[in-house]
Amino acid sequence: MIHLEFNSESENEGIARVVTAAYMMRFDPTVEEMADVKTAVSEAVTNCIVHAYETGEGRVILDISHEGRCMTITVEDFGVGIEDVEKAMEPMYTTKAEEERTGMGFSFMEAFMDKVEVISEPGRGTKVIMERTIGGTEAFHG
Amino acid sequence: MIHLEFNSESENEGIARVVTAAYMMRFDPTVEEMADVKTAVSEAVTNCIVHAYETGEGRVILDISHEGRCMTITVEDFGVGIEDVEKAMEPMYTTKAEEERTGMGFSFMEAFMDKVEVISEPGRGTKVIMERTIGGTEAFHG
Amino acid sequence: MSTEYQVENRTLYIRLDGELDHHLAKKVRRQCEVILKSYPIRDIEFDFSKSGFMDSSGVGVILGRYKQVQPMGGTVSISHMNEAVKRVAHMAGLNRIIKEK
Amino acid sequence: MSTEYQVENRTLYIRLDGELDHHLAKKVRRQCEVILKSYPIRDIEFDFSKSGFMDSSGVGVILGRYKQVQPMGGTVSISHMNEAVKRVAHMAGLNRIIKEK
Ligand SMILES: Nc1ncnc2c1ncn2[C@@H]1O[C@H](COP(=O)(O)OP(=O)(O)O)[C@@H](O)[C@H]1O
Ligand SMILES: Nc1ncnc2c1ncn2[C@@H]1O[C@H](COP(=O)(O)OP(=O)(O)O)[C@@H](O)[C@H]1O
Repeated sequence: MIHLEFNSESENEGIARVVTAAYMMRFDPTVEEMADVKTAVSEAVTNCIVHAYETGEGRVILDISHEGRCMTITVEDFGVGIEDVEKAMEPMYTTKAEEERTGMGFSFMEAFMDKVEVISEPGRGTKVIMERTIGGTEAFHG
Repeated sequence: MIHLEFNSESENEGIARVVTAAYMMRFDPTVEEMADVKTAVSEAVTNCIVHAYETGEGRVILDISHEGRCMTITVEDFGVGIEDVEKAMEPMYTTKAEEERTGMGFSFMEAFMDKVEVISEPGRGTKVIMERTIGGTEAFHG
Repeated sequence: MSTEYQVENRTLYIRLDGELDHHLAKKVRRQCEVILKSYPIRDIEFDFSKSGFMDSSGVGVILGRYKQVQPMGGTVSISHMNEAVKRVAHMAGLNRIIKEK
Repeated sequence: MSTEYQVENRTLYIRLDGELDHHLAKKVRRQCEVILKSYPIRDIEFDFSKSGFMDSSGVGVILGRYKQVQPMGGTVSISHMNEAVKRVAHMAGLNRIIKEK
């Protein structure tokens, strides 16, 4: 179980991915599994930086743990929150088209992870809980 | 400023180094600077895992921040602590020779960092605060 | 690590260095703005030889450039994608509007 | 990623895969114990081709193997060190007792 806290600066997106990748090494993941999980984490963390703290800076938390081969990854912020989570998760829905956001963030998280849960409260923040079971390269051998 | 917390398992030593390396990228460090700081962090974190929590597991904290080009790195545990810090920092001094410890950990930290401060209280834990100014590859050009 | 921008005739070549996330996307967008103001660029080519990662923010910056040059008959192409980048590009439907090299 | 152990005549070749820290050092020590019990090893060679990092725990495992084979006239050598590994090895004085290849 590891816990990473950082400021909502875009420089830290890479750090979040690198921590995720390093944590995953214990599962001997395939190249594809590694890319999937890194992408999902990147989407969730970027959302905290782009959407949660529009004015000024805030803290972002990344928690990674596992039970057997199932990883649980939680990304949390204490920013503006999401009014309508269901709508926010619709493909192509974005509130920041002018910043060249695509509205694909949540879709990618759902495509790349086994399970994605979003808990949000306007004015209090957002928590994204994702799960993924890593077969690893072992899956190819046995 | 980033804050990383993890269990005192040797698997996490690599994660601590990788986070450090990712954080340092913003300074465009030389290969040597990168190796220096990674080694110092590795020594401090390994000490928490090897010495602080002999019986069972505990938490280890890595904090990294910077002001300008000066990095401050703090490694903290809540384990057994050190009775005599001055003696512990002597070159080749180790309480675990039987585990093939060399007693070079603190010497390496001091060799690779500009400043190393150790605060410890028996039964409460140990905190190692290290500083290093990163010239970066810019130093070669200008 | 730094992304290279090269103008040749009316084509802008962007050789990405590092993972194309929101952090790098911001830089690329900013740099493109400057270049597109100064040169009569029609086509843009993103070269992923030195980049093995792209997320939806990366897709956003590529789509954004496409929207910029397409009205003037320009094209956007992507070269040297690894499997991971290709997968994200395809999931985002980039292949429908952008040439792969 | 896995370190390879190869016995040839009376030499044990250890091709490290990954950074030689306390985590990998524990594994190497354990594996060496098993091999030294089963084969009449005299010399040990650590190959750093696929390892670019060593800290004092790495020094410890190399010194430990030296102490094991030295009484029987054996030697320990290290090959393919990069600059960072070489620097740590020299700071620890390994070069005084160990051959560099
Ligand atoms: N952490 C967050 N805090 C506040 N709002 C968010 C957060 N994450 C997502 N949202 C909202 O959900 C919308 C959809 O998110 P997403 O699918 O990732 O697309 P995009 O980031 O491209 O807008 C965002 O435009 C934003 O309004
Ligand atoms: N975090 C810590 N908690 C408790 N004791 C420590 C800690 N760090 C260092 N020590 C003590 O200081 C001694 C010297 O440490 P060091 O120079 O790193 O050498 P080594 O780890 O090889 O023993 C250790 O043997 C141990 O007794």
